[in-house]
Amino acid sequence: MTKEWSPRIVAFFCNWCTYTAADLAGVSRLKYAANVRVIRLMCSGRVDPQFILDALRRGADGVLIGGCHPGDCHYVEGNYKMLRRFQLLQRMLRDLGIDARRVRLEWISAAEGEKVKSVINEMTAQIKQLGPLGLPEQFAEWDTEVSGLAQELRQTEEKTAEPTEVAHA
Amino acid sequence: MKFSYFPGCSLKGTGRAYEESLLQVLQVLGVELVELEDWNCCGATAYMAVDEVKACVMASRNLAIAEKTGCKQLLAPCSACYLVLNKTKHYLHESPSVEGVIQKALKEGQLTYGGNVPVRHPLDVLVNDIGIAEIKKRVTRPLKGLKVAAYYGCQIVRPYAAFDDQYNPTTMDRLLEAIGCKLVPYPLKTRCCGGSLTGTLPEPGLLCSYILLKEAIKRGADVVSTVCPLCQFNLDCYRDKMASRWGDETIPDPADRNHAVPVGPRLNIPVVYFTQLLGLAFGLSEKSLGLQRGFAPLRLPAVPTAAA
Amino acid sequence: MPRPKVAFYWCASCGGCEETVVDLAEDILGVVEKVDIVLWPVAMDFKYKDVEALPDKSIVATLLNGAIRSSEQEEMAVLLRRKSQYLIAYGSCAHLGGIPALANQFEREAILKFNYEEAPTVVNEARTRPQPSFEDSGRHPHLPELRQRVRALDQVVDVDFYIPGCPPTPNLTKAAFEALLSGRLPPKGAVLAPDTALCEECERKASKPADVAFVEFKRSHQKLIDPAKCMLAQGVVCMGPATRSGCGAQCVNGNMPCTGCFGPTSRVRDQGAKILSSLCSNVAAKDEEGINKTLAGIPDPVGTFYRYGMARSLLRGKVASAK
Amino acid sequence: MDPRFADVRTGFYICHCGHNIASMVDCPAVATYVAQLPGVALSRDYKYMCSDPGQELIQKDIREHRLNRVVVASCSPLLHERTFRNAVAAAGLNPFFFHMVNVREHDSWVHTDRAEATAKAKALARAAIARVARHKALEVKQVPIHPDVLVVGGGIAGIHAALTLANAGKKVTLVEREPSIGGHMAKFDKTFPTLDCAACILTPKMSEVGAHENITLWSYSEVVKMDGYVGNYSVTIKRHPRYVNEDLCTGCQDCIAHCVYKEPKFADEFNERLGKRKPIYIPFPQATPQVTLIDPETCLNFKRGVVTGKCKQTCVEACGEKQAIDFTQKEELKEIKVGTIIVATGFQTFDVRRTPQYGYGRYPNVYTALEVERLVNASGPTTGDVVLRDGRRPKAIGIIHCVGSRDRKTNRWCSRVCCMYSMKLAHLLKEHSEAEIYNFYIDIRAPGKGYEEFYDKLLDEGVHFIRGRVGEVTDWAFIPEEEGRLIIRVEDTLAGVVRRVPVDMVVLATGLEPHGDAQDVRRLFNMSCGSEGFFLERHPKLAPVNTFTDGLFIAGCCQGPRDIPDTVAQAGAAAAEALALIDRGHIEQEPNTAHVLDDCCGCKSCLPLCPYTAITFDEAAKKAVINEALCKGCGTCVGACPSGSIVQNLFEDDEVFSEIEGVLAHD
Repeated sequence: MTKEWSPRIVAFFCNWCTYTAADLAGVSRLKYAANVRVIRLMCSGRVDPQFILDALRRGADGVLIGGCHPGDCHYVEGNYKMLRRFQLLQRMLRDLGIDARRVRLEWISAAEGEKVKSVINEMTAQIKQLGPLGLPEQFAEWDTEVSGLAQELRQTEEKTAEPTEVAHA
Repeated sequence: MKFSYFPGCSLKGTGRAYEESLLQVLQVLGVELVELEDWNCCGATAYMAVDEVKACVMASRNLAIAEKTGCKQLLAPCSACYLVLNKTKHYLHESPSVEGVIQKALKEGQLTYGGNVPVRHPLDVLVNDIGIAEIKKRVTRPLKGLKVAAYYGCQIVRPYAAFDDQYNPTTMDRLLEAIGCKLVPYPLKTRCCGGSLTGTLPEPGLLCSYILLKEAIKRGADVVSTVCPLCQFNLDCYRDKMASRWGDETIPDPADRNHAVPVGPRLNIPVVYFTQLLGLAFGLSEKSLGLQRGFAPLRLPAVPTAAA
Repeated sequence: MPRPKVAFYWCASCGGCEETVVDLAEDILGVVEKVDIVLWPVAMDFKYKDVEALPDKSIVATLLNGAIRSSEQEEMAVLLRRKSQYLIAYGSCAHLGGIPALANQFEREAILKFNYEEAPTVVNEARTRPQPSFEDSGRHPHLPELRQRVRALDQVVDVDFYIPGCPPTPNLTKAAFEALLSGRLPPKGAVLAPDTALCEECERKASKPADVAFVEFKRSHQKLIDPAKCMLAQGVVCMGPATRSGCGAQCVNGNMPCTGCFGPTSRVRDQGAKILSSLCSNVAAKDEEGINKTLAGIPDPVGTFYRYGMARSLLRGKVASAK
Repeated sequence: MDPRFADVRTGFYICHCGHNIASMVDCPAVATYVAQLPGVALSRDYKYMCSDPGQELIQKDIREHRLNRVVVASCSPLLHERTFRNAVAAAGLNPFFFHMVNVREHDSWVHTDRAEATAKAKALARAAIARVARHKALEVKQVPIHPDVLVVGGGIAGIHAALTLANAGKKVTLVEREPSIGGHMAKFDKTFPTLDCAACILTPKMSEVGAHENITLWSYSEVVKMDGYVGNYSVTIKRHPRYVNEDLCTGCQDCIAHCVYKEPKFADEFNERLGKRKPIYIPFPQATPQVTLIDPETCLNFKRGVVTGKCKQTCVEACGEKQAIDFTQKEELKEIKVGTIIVATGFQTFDVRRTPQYGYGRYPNVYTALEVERLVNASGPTTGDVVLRDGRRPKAIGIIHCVGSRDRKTNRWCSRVCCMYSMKLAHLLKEHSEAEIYNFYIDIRAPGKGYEEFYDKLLDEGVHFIRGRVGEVTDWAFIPEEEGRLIIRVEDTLAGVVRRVPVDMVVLATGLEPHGDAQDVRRLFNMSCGSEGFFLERHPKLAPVNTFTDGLFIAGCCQGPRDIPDTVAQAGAAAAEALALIDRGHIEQEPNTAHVLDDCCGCKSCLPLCPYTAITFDEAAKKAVINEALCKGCGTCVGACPSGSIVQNLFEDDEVFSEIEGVLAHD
């Protein structure tokens, strides 16, 4: 781990607008930061808040959700469902200590390759500024207090261990 | 309504009539102006041509003083001041290097500028803040029958067209219509008046001014209405020179387009500030509006009698 | 044939779970008849060394309730794990962290500081805090240490089964004993309760309309709750749809909304995220302002959605946003 | 070993795509990295995976190495997912045991650091390897296709598409907003570069549409609603009242002759308001359908759209026993079922009021090109005489190119047709008026069959070409000779001088832009628009008439400016695409639908979320049920189910969680 830290951002892009826009950014050879890993879903309405929490606890420094503009959802209103979840999720994440800027919801239409680029670049820069979230490391640090005891006990156990047969009741 | 007021050099000199009429008109409309204390040159023309950044430094000192007064907005009636102050704001916003120089210079004078002073033009304030309807209410002497060529000049629409159309501004037209004037079609609204060329390279400079006057005359205007002290000066003060150069040229007679008439005798068309016309319509005296300062006297059409 | 050995133990808990065992009423006699209780601190006197002296795996089943908050609780959990064939997390606290895990919203230091120094009822000018070890007349007693985090049992030791609830119902407890004694056990890791959500057994289910669109949320004290109508249909936040059934919808029958003590179904990793998703998706407004106006009726999403599940939620509590 | 990967044998392939991927991503390194991941039986890099040998390689490996999962890292799945699924299926593996990783559009093409791009490719590959292990065998469902087609827009594109389909025996409903079909082309005089008479080539096609037994023509009608999905669309069409019964009117036009207005008095829309019409009228002589209509705004029998009965109704008298005139007609809503839809709604010309410097509206002798089309037309308001609005005949005419095209201040795109139609108008104006013609252009764009030759011809005819974007059209005179004329001020960029060119008539060659309501139409049909507002094709090269909605095709200028030959070609292509779908008889539905598990508690949270009402409540079982035929697979209900009891195929929770774990696992 000598490499300099660089943010890891998990993105959930809807198939019809934002994923396509990211394809367009590619076809247009726009250049942007390599920190975002896109997971394709059919609609931003599929984005389960569990996905966002899971990404964060597995080490994402930020999560980006991309959907069609309001009124433009391929599935009529899936993006509104996400917008509503996002409003409360942002508040809840703040209460749980996560900076709101780490989780972002963006409407990017299939034509907005440029916006994919600017959003990703902006978000990467923003998270660089915020620094690593590092939840796996944080959890591991918390758990040193329990693993320590378990290890200690295991050692005493090994010393005194003798096979015991116990009949099943 | 209250504004900081940046008069600039012209309104205290050649453009005195503009200040005289503007202050009175705004007073009638209940707008309070507080003249900026210890203002300095806006940085226009000569400075701008030599060193843009230094010109901006000059302008920004005025902005900084205005910001300090706490008055929300700054009124800059002179087109050149209006442009330079706004240009400085743009540069401050767009170029960190210019901003660096400016802030450093301001610091020397124990000043700072946070970028929070909107610089407004009287036309903008009259039409968008006060409103045509309100102005109509103050008219006591409608200028019925007065045919006007509304001439805006270049600086309030180029390069920034903040409150009007860049190619075809209409704010002054609407104001003058509201006080009863008839606007002649005048597509030269934003054409160059010759600027400071009249002083340095008279031939092309004067030609610019001449075309403006000639076209206004040709279209039957009784008066040219301006917003800019330099335009007013150029159009008003070089009539003799224009007449000696092009006075023999003929133009179609506005009264009968099939006849051609020499332009010379008609070159005495008055050139006034739009605020002077507003003041007249508000019933203010010609003298208090500085109308006597023009070289060509403005003759208003006869006041329509009650019977008419 | 010796009767199978059974142990009950409590960690960070309120004692309610112990009550449930007693709540088995006459059935408890049937249980007591069939088992040999080797440890039950709340009811009988046992010493640590007695447990330590037991051969490993000699206890058939230990029902441990309460979250793991201190080093002592952790040590007991490890010990009982070693001595038991089956370790059963009993009740919400052992299962998910429970109410004590709400403390995971705060740093340990902040909790100690408040409780020993700042709380309005505390007089402690010397700012004395409990010390893990100290000297007293030449002896060196040790006190349990408060851990940084509150943990569910399975975040400390391996757990075989879970009996959910705050507290678990007598029915579930009885069924668990029957399964244990008969040897007909589900696969390891199972939660010994149905895997459908609470609405399944809620009597008000039929009164929920098919097109609920939330315009406002109310907390139970802010509203006179119609005793015949679905809580959500009345705008009262009810965790039922995101919570395992098995309790018989007792709270709803008592005209209070479900607060989620049975935890999520096996198909859900984060109970709070799921109820949030479901409630928010059904908000009527489409503009941010309108949405937030409606959602303002849920002033404390963390406390509402993770009342029992904080320790086992995906984020486990409040985290530090950046180092 | 992780039990999730027991019995999983994944084959991984990373494509070089020539240099497209390999130049920025170290493909062999990715392959080597993936080889050691759990469940991976085999890992390769290969030059072109989508080529036949590439696909055969996968198939051979499936057989020889008993692969039961395949991951290909190459381009966007939107491009080649189907290709590889088919390849996998051909080797006997269920095609949904396949997953695709996008390392081209999302990686090699957008990054500049090879190490970073390679690391990203590894992360994305790892996610796919983790995900594909969770994949399940799925069945593709076949849905029958309704054979009828809806064509929206009756310009040349819609007409051609409708006729192509109708001639192939398909039932077509053609919906046109205006009272007659024909679109812009009907207004043109001649067409470039052949100078065919536009009416002569269009009119027969219009009549054919009117008479075709397979075409139902609904003019003066608009689509207001579209529901359903490919193969089974249900469309609601609003029919405006003409106040003339289409079935009873014979097109004799006696009613027009007998209108109480003896002379035409009202601005005639078809003639760009240069001519006049009566309140009862037919838009133009060849209008299809040949049915008159009444404009309630100007008809004396109406006031504010309400029948007053105050007119003598001489028209009704003239119509006699045909009784075609019906003042009681009301707006009607019709619903039709179709399987495929072709949208050919065309364009609007640039609104010249956005370039006030060119004086349109200020100087009467400034015209738009479309006005000039009518002016030079023998059936136009002046019967082809070039007479100006002030009654004069022009001696010099200036044609300003690129008005509302190639301009940062208005529209940035090239409208493709203006150079050619400007030269056509130059030729026609010269022919009709013998005036001197000046073209002011930025570049002459004449890329088409016979186009450059047409330009040469114009040069030979003595038409003037001045290169420069016109600054202003004005009427102020510099010299007495300019008095009374329009002056075009322009920088001649070839001569390097600023010119003032006095003319008597100015023609503004307006560009093409999306209809003002294109955004509404787009929403109506669930399409996308490019940034300029034209409808977006599925792929600019490989699927130019397809949209992102299956069964919905676009043709003509609604997709972007183009000339008539290209429009007709595109309309034919759209018709062919529709035919291909219809003749297959069914479509295969992506199996990414959702279903409810038995564990559903019946909380009804999901019911209001489905925009397609695919979720219903089973009152007997007290659980939600999803009708998979109606489900379109968005997964919104899945994301919102509070007990995790709805599952979306291909996007199951565990599949997505695996993907999240994969993209974040450390190298």
